[in-house]
Amino acid sequence: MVSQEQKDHVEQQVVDEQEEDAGVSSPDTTPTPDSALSDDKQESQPEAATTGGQQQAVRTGKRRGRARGRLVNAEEVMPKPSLWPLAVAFSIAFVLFGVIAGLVVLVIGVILLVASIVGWILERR
Amino acid sequence: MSVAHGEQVRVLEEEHGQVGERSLNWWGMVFFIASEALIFANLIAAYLYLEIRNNNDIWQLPHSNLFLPLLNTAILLGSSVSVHFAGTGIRKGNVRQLIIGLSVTIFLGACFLVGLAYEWTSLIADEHFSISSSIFGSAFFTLTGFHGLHVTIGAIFLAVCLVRATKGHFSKQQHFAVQAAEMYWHFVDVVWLFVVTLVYFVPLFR
Amino acid sequence: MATSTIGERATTIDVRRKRFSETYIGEWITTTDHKQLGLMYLITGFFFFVVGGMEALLIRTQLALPNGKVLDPDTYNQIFTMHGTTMIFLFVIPVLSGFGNYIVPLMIGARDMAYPRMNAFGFWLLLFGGIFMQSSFLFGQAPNGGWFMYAPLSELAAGHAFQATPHMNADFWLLGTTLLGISSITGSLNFVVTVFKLRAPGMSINRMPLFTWMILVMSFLLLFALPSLTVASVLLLLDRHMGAHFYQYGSGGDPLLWQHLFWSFGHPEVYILILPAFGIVSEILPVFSRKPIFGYTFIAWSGVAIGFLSFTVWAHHMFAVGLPSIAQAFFATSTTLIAIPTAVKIFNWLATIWGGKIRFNAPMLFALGFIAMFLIGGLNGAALAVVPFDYQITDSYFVVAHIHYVLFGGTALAVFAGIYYWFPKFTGKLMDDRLAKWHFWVTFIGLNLTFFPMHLMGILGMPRRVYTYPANLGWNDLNAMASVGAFIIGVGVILFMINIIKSLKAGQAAGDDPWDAYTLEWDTTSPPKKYNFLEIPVVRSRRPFYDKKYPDIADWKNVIKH
Amino acid sequence: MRMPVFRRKKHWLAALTGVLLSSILLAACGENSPSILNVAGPVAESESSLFWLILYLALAIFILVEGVLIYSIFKYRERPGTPNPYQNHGNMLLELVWTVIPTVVLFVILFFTIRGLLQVAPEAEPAASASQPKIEVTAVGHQWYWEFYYPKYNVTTADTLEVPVGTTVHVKLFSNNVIHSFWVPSLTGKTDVVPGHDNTKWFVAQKTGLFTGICAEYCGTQHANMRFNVNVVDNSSFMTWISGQQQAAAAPTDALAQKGEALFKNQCASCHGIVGVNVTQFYNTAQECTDLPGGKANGTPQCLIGPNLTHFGSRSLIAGGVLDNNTKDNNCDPNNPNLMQSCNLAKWLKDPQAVKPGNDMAIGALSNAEIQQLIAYLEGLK
Repeated sequence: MVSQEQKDHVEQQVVDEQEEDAGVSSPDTTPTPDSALSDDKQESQPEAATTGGQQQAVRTGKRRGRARGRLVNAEEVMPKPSLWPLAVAFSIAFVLFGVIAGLVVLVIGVILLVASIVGWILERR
Repeated sequence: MSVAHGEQVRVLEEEHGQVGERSLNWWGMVFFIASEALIFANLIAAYLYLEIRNNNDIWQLPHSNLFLPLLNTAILLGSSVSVHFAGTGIRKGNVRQLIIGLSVTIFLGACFLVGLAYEWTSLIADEHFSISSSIFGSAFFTLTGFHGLHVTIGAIFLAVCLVRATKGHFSKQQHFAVQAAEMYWHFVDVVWLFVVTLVYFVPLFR
Repeated sequence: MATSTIGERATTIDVRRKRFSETYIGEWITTTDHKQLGLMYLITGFFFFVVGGMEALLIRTQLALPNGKVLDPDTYNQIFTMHGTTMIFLFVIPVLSGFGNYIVPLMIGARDMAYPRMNAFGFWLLLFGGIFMQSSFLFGQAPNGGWFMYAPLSELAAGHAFQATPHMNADFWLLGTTLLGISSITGSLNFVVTVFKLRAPGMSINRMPLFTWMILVMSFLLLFALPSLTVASVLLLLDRHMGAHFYQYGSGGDPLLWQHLFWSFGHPEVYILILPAFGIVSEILPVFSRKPIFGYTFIAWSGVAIGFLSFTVWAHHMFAVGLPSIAQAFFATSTTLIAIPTAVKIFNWLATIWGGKIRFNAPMLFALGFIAMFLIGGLNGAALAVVPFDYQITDSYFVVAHIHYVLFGGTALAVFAGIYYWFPKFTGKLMDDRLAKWHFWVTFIGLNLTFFPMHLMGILGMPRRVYTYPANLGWNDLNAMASVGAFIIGVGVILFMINIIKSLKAGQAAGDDPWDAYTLEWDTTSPPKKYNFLEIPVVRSRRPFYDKKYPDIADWKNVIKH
Repeated sequence: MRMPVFRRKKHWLAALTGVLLSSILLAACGENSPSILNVAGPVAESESSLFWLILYLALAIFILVEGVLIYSIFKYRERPGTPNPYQNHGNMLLELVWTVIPTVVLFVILFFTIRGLLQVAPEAEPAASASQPKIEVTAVGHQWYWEFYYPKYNVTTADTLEVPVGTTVHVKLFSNNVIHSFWVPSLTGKTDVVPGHDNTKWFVAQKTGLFTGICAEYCGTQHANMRFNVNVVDNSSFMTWISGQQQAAAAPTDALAQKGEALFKNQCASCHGIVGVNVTQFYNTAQECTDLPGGKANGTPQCLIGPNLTHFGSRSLIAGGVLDNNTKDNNCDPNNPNLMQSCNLAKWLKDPQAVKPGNDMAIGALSNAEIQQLIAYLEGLK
């Protein structure tokens, strides 16, 4: 299925690729399977520090030295839940319904919309 | 926004040198403005389509007084300078300059809107030229109205920034809202140049 | 690898009252997690699929026999309008966005979308927009101008004393699609920035999974096509309520302006509906053939080519409106051009399964069904580009056959394939494969029985959008056949629902990687934890998870850049 | 997990093929269909003949691609002990081949497309000559019926377009309401009737006979019931028909019909015109009656909503093509005791909204006697 030309191409690419990848990670190391830190272990470390964590051999690539692995806290890092997107979406729908249903609904909708946008903006700080 | 991607961006930036200097929000704003620009592109395309399909002589305002549109253009271009002044201020960390720049911009934006409103009322009340009087009326009021709506939105955006600036929310490092408002305002100004050329100046050269 | 690792806060004994966002309902309605939102998109989309499907069954019931009396004409017109609108805006786009939301961040090794709250906002807009649109039935004023809403039929009045749309029907459609449009804009902004900026280290644009590619193209199409619809709708609303004349010929307006604006949205829209389906199939075929995708570069860039070209073909929906011959020739040419990348994709898919080791699990069955059916949709689509022949068959049932082979035989089958493929990832449970195969064969037969006869109806001169037809024109048997087929598809959908419920309750445990797959979403737990990856993975080829599982024969060791 | 699905697949495939084949056979039986393949003129000929080109090309591609698909499904399915396949990422040569081949095929189709397009374009309309004369007709799309105006002869009729055989028919398409589409599958493909656009269509009928015409653009509630007939007749019959249509309406002679005429003037004349009764001449909607706000709504000639009924009795279709004007076998003889059941016109006059819901015909409730009178009058207008 593969022409000779293509095979040559392949070999050439392998060389290129190694050079190119050197900065990102060393080509002869396979990616580490999942982190050494399983969830269970993590739980035994209460209030895990936000830095530190596992120490790994740091390889120096062509472009840039690799920083150490960091341990960050999931709850702090992940986006927080918020009700405001729903509120704003609902208000917009309400305003457009007001366009059809009449001025009273429209005014209520606009008030809702302003309130929910203000809520969204304020929540962020 | 939340910090999940912030963490990821940090990883990408610090450890892999992958993410450029522009923030995620900057990219979002760019694509948002691109989409907005296409709204105007479509409006202008519709305007030109109708102009080509219609007889030239009805495709004109009832008067040919260019003073107001020229004044409005000058005001809007000036406001672009002042919003840039505000942005430069916060990029240097100068909140006072930011507040002054924003105030001037909002004032100029308001002047523009007043000018537009004055022109509309004089057209409708004095010259009986309204959205329903002819197809050019429909196109004229829609195009300028859409632009006016965007100026209003931009001015509100700037006003929110102004309030937050007085409360000290912005610093040299953290001022994305100002940057976004600035981008939006420049965009609105550029659109006006197209609008004013099409609506006021092109008919003069026919 | 030295990327950051996520840990979970140690659970301490929690004595404080639960916050609202921690209750079961609160968690769902306040979530900003792309996976939960993705599931909500999928569920909402499927709900509207059932709604739109019922509308389709009503249509087919009315048309099963000549001179049908099930629906009165105006109700029928509302139903067929809402069937098209629902399926396009409320089923296909949400479901594809749902897959995109759930899968794309996982595939590119990100922990969430770029703007999680905007993501939630987009979903809620979709939901309320859908409710807004369907609530028009409660007022008895559902949109009745067709999903294309041609002016001047959608104006308040067309000319003097002629019936157009004096009531709110058209307003519901215009405002509803505006809501859904804002939702799509936020969603696609989010996709574009996520894909551009949040890819895992090493995942260059040339190593992105094809599904991600297609979602990216879809997002660009949405960003740049939706403004046309917005403008068209705004001008029509101004006509209807502010006395403007954009589409009123007597005052210098032009009904064709609507068609130009609408189709310059509408044709990219068609590719918005099919490109992510291409992406899903391009993910499934290699995994179940145990080979990499054939001609990755060609599949990816043909998608981009389709995206660009889709902005140049809109007037092929308007061959019959009397455009100048030269314009028609231009649009025939661009339409011909757009068929080429589509053909390239099909050939690459065939080459992917050629020489493979094919496993016939449900996802693969649906993906193969997709190729078989989409081919028909492509071929009869090419027939529609033949302008003189198009004069005969446009606006006939032939076109109905074409769109349904593309959107049902194409997109819907790919959506089912995607659900069967990723369901283990969503829930940690396998779906019942036997029931899934029943679902496939019932659907496959049903869809051919429904939509194939429509070609013939079109050739026999049956126009679209008719609420009834007389008995003496030779259309009776074909219509009866199509109606039977529609109900068979209905049975298929019921089988699917049974399968979902059964698998949720008592599905086999799937494990993290039931299909021995290639892409990063399988490199997490099923279902994934909130933060997706403990460590952000590092990518060195197009099949990062394959490399990890088979380090000896990893792709990065013999990379071919095609 | 891996089930031998193929035992079953063959079975299904056979069944499926059977279903598809039988559907084609059934379709072939539709003798009365307005089929696009049943061509009766050069325009439809050059439009529909492309069908066969595309069908054969598409069939070839279909068989090839589905063949490869089904072959590889059988050939490469996983069997116990199958080794892992060769990890083939692509092949430049193959990609080139299958980009170029469809391109060539598609451009061949494109060539025929553009050639055919130019053959049927308005610019290709043959000039009038001795061997092939030309007539001009304005087709007016109403909600929901077709009106046909012959400007040269000053004749207006509805629901049936009479044309002579072997003559170029130049159709001007006009609408002052919504968009319609003019389609006679056997004679010509569609061209939309767009308000404000001067679209035209031309065709030549080479066979005499009755052909079904259809409105093909969604135009509102009764879009489904906007058919018309094209009656192709020889030249002398056409001229006879024209001269008959040019006459003013015959004055009714018997008492029943005279009552009917009085009733017509009272009940129907605000929407329908009859030359010699309430209007002085046929009118041309397209040119003289644009019927817009501020238009010539009250000018002369009168602008009427309903079709002109001057020669109603001679028409074969009524009510916008929904009903036959079934005057044969005394169906519509006013003295027929079963008149209300047998006569389509009676049904229409009794309750037009039941026959065609949503149409514009507003008529007060008529007693059976009044319907008898109206039928006697209208069917007498030959």
